[in-house]
Amino acid sequence: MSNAAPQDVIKEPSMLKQKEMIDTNFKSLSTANEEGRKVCSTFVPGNLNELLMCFDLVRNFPEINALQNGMRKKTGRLIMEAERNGQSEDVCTYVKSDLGMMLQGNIGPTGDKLPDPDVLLLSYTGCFTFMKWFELVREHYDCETIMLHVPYQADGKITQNMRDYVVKQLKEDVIPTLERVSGVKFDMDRLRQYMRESAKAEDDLVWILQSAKNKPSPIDAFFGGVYYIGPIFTAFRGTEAATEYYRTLRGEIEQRLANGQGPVTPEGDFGKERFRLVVEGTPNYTNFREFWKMFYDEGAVVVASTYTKVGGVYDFGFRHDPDHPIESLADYCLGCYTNLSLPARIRMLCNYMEDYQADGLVINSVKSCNSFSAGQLLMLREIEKRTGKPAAFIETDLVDPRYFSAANVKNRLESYFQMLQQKGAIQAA
Amino acid sequence: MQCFVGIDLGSTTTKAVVMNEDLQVIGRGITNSRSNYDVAAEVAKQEALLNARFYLFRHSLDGVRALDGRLDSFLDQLVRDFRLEQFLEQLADLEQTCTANAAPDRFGADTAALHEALAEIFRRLNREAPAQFAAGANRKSDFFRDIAGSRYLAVGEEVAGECKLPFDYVLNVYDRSIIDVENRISDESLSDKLMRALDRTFIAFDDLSAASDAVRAPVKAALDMTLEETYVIGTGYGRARLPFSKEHIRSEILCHGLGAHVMYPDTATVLDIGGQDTKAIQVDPAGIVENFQMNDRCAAGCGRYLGYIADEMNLGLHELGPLALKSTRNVRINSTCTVFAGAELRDRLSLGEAREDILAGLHRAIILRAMSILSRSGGIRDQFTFTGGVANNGAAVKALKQLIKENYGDLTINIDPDSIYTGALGAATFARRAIEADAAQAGGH
Amino acid sequence: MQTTAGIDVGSGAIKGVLFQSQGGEKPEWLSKRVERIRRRDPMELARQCFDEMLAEAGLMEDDIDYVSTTGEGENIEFRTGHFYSMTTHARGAIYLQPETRAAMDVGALHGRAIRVDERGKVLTYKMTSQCASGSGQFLENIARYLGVALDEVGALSQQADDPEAVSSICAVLAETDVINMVSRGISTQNILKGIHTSMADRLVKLLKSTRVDEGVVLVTGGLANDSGLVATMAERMVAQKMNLTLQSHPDSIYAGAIGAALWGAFRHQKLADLDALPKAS
Amino acid sequence: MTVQEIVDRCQALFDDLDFNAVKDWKAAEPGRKAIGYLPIYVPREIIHAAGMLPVGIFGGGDQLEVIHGDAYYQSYICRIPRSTIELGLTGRLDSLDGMLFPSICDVIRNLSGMWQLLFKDKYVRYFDVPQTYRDDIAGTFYIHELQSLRDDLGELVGRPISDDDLRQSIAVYNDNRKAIAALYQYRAERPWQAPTSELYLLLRAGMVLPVEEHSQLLRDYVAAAAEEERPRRDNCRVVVNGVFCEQPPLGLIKSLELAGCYVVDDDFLLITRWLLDDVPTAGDPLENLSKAFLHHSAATSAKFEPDKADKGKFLIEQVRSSGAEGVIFAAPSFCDPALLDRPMLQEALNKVDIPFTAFKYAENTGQLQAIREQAGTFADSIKLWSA
Ligand SMILES: Nc1ncnc2c1ncn2[C@@H]1O[C@H](COP(=O)(O)OP(=O)(O)O)[C@@H](O)[C@H]1O
Ligand SMILES: Nc1ncnc2c1ncn2[C@@H]1O[C@H](COP(=O)(O)OP(=O)(O)O)[C@@H](O)[C@H]1O
Ligand code: SF4
Ligand code: SF4
Ligand code: SF4
Repeated sequence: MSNAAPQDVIKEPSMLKQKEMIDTNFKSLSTANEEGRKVCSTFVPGNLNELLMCFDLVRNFPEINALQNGMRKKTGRLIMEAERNGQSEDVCTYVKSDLGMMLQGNIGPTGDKLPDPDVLLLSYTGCFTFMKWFELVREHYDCETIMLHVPYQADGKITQNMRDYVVKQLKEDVIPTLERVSGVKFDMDRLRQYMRESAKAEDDLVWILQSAKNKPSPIDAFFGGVYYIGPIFTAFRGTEAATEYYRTLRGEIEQRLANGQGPVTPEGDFGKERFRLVVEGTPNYTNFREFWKMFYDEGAVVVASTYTKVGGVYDFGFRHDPDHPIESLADYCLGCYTNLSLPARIRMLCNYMEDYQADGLVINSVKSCNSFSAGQLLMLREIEKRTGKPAAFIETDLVDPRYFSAANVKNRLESYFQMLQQKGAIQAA
Repeated sequence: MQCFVGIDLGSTTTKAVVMNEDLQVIGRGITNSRSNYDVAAEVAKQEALLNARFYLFRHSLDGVRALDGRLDSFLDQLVRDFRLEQFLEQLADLEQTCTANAAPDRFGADTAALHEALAEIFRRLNREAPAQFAAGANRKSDFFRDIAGSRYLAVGEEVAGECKLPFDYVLNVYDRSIIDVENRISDESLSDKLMRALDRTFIAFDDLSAASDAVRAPVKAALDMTLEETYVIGTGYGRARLPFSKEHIRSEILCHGLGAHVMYPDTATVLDIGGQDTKAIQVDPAGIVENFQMNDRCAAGCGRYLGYIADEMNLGLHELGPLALKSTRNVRINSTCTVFAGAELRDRLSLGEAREDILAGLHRAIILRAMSILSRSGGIRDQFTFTGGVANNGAAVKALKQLIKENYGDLTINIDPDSIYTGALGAATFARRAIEADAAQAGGH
Repeated sequence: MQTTAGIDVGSGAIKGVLFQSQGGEKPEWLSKRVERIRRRDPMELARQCFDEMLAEAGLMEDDIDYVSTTGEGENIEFRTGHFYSMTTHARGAIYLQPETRAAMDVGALHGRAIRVDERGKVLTYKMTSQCASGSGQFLENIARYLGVALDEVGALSQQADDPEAVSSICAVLAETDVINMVSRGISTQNILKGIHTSMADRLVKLLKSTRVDEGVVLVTGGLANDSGLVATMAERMVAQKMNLTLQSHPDSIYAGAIGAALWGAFRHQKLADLDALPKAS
Repeated sequence: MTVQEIVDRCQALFDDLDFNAVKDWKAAEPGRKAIGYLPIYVPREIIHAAGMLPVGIFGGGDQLEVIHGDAYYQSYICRIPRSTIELGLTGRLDSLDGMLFPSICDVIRNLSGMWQLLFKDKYVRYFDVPQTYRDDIAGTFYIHELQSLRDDLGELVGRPISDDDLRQSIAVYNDNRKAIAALYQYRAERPWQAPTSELYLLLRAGMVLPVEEHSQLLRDYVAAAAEEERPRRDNCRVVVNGVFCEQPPLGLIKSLELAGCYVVDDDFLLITRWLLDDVPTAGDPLENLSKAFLHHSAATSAKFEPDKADKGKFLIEQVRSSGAEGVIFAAPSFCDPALLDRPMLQEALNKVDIPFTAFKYAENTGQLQAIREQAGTFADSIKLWSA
């Protein structure tokens, strides 16, 4: 029942390390304005973290603030605040919780004040809403806005024209503007060095996510995955801290594998692995634990997810490349998950279903995100058709608590798991 | 005898099915869902068990020559008389509760007048009751809440007018009382009530009074037979709140799929439109669910919508379909928001459209939504089975058949008059299977 | 001096008033009526309401200079002119409380926040959307389900000690939510307060988006009679540090009709000045 | 032709969800091809230059029963993609040989992929346009995209599209833009003579008729309208903004007028007025199209505004030049671009004291009461309080 004593969450060293990294970053954000360090706000998909570090810019990620606020159950109020100030009920709630936070004094999720940005780097990857988001933020701060337009991979490939366009923007617009804003001269070698670090962490990340191919899987690649991607999708890609974090995490998972253990859940070890699932779509952050519990209570483990690819798709070979730094940044931006065409997304999911020996697919469709959601029902059909495996469709939101109906979600999941079980029983017989 | 019971606690109605060992349905019961889920489940089950008794009566009276070949009409009369007895009992309870609730702290100086008005209202209600349960009578519904409610309001308005008492008072007293009344389970035994009903029946069939003993004995015997509730399974919207352990609960999707399969073994696609949800289910040849889709978090276009419309038009639910079937013109209706249904209706009426045409448009709108959900679940395959309360509605069925033909061609469409019990039937089947599985396991070891 | 009638055809009730005024200034009441529609024909009811008012004031139809309708009354054939609801509620609110800077009209199906200036001019407004969650109709259904008379709702809600939030945004699903609450033994007081809270949140949000920032907010429409809702809205406004005073008025339900009658007089005066009077009826 | 005859013709084209006009055009000459496009902007000049008929697909309106389309979309996504899919799945778009999905928002973007999957034998292209505006960066990219569309279409018709073909098509569209500008001018001056419901139907006719014929029809209308004296109402004058993608039902457009508002400028079917000036016919045609796009095109929510100070400028200029008294923001429900842009535009209007009102609609909105009420209140307040 809901009033059961909260359980002590078991913390592994990697978790503690990550928590420390996040806290430090929020702290450094909170003092940036006073200490005269320049701040850049930017988005996760297609972020240019290594490049920003070259200009000593402190990186602030509005999406991360929104999701952290969501996990701390603060977004309901923030969203209402934005709506009271004229935002529509219909639009992306990431935007609204960010605007709501700004309206309420820009106090970040950890309670630390967030700084006023000196520059908005609008890398417009995989979503049109980003564009409006920073236009709205710009209304509040009189600061420079850099638009990096990343074309869409409509035909499932990166053409030379697209790459040239992005590279040119980087060289002739983004870098010169950042030099001007930060007062720091661009140094290509510094960039190369950061990118070398990135590639190391990326190798480990891929190993970690692919460990789910084992039976039982030692990780949950969605609910757990959300934590694993934290550092590399944000302010830490390219830092030694990130490299170290992924090394530690990999060690822990190697140990779990050796012990034949399943994933760690907030309530301790996972029980028997009954269903292996692939998840498409984003998490729900306001009821993250509750949602996860609906899975692990039934023995359902997520073995692969697309959400862990929004900040970069690394498992098909792409790495940040110190030998072609600007070009590889362009390819990175162009290659993020939501910049892929629908057919490409479907192919990717079908591969996951097969490679990770999944029993089914769960799509969590969120109201906020048209970039993810528009077309998911066709994806569902196609994937069912191609793999012969049943799929479930759930509707929630990223950070709007009004759109999480526990009873509704549970009803669907319960029916879905009972159905998988019945099917499994028949197949076994 | 061993009985397997399935209970489907829906958002508007609660259904129960009783099955014997041979997977034969021997009883069905239905009641309106209400705030006390246990009561709803209990009442539905009692009703199903009662229905099972009638099934037994039929068997035991089959050979009784004294009935002169009029067994069917005799039993029908008995059912009506029994319903009347039940109704009168609850009406008496309602009167008592209303009178108690018409207290001076709320109604002050008007209390005495209100008491008089109540007495008059119930006098009239009691007087008209037998006619409502006469053969061929047209009742608004079969649930006490609905019958008593609609008649109380009508009679109440008259009486309030005559007594120059605000109608709101009369209404309020009823509103305060009905929850309590419907959440009380009668403590009178079934057989006492049945015996009284039997007396009534013999009055109607006075020429058979000589046969009285020949009839009473087998009825008594059937009444005395124990119906053992061997295994009970609950399902439906409210299943999680049933006082059952986890093994005794099944998802409503699985139950609807299996129920439809049991009724029509060749079913491939099932559509269920209930009070606040619409489900499209694909099942395999063994009755196992392969895929399903439900409406999202908006209850537009579900059964309750029809309820609002019926209320708005001051009609019974079962009168809507027939009226809509009289339509001669197409009216396109796009919004199926349940709450705005009334406004939409008024809007259209004020534009001069005919009631039946609007109604037909509304039914088509509901079915259009269902068609989308079906399409989302993978489309309609042969055979198609339509279940849930709305399957009782002829206009909805007509619209559905038309749309299926337009979009999928000629398919076999199954609609059972008892389709509202599909979920409960599935649950009862699961109950029967659970015992089999237990037995198989026991045997295997 | 004009004698004018205002008739507000709502989705829940018909409201009518008769006034005597000078071009809408210095108005004097002649009569007022409110009639719940309860499935009757609103157009007939409007006529009946008009006739009864005339009888009460001892006037003939010809004595009325201008009959204005508002709400859904565009189709009433005996009207002289029609004004839209927010125009009339704004004017009505200023009549009832001259300090009003925003009217919050809460009726059977819609909520509207209307920012006005001291002359009754609408500055900005915001309405609830197509989805009927949290409307008066919904509250009425719940109250009936709980066996509570409408005029008791307010007092009960104010006795709540542990309000239970309604989670569904859909009015239909919320009804089921409420049944669930009853089944869990939540008290009527706490349920009502929970509903009031979710309604108040929506309404305050509307209000805030009109950017009214000081002065009196007058609740108009049928739910102005619901002291529980008004109190809850006031609480929410305090919680959000809004520098506004929320008030209700015993005649709030007539605000639309009053505004219609006064604008009618204003219009009549203007037309008379222009010598372009249309014939009444 | 009389006004009524012209309007009836347009209404019939509008009501025809089977696109018979396109079928007839194709049947008139064997081998003709037609290409559909969604809102808001594609360079129709290139399609025209290939000898194809460009066909604007603007959803299904309120007369289409959407059954299969709904199966592909959650309730919190706007209506236009689902009715478009419905049109496709029910065979109503079979006369089209290809579809262009312009870069407008994530919904249409993803729809391009869905189309690839659902209609495998058709030419499908997502048409990306730059969101940055430097000729040497964005221009280069855009000219490449134009060129690749030109190559694709050339391949589809089996002959390359020459520069001269393109120049000639640019001229034809320049002429069409002129005719439309004249119509808008006429309406702004005498809105009771050219009601917006009629203007709208005329524009919609341009989505299925050959452009030359359409230009003539527009001119005929203006000429015919000037012949008739129509009753003038005591209405206020407004600009409608936000209707650039999913279309409001015709009843809604009529309701605005009934509720007391004359629309004097708008952003309906923006493609017809996207390029603001004549595109030069001399020189490199693709470069000319690119320059027109980058430097002389309409502002809309689907475009990035590089300079904060320019936000809302375009709209304010529309109000000023049409002599409007206010702005009505009408946006499709769940339309992120329009709804996110709205507060910024409103802020800009506030600064210059232009009154506005706002509401949402869907292409199949049946209940217009609430909309009439909002527009009516807006009109009331302008009328009662105007000096
Ligand atoms: N006799 C009838 N005629 C027409 N419609 C009916 C009838 N009985 C029930 N219904 C419809 O069925 C709905 C209830 O269906 P049901 O399957 O029992 O729903 P649930 O399982 O959600 O309670 C009602 O809302 C009503 O619209
Ligand atoms: N005392 C009261 N307490 C709560 N609600 C009330 C009370 N009196 C009237 N109402 C509500 O007011 C509504 C009617 O308000 P009104 O402004 O007339 O609406 P409309 O103009 O839409 O008809 C009814 O739905 C009713 O629920
Ligand atoms: S729409 Fe999706 S990708 Fe875009 S900002 Fe919102 S959540 Fe992020
Ligand atoms: S109130 Fe109407 S539109 Fe809103 S969620 Fe409920 S049924 Fe749907
Ligand atoms: S209506 Fe808006 S959200 Fe929908 S497709 Fe068009 S631009 Fe995109």
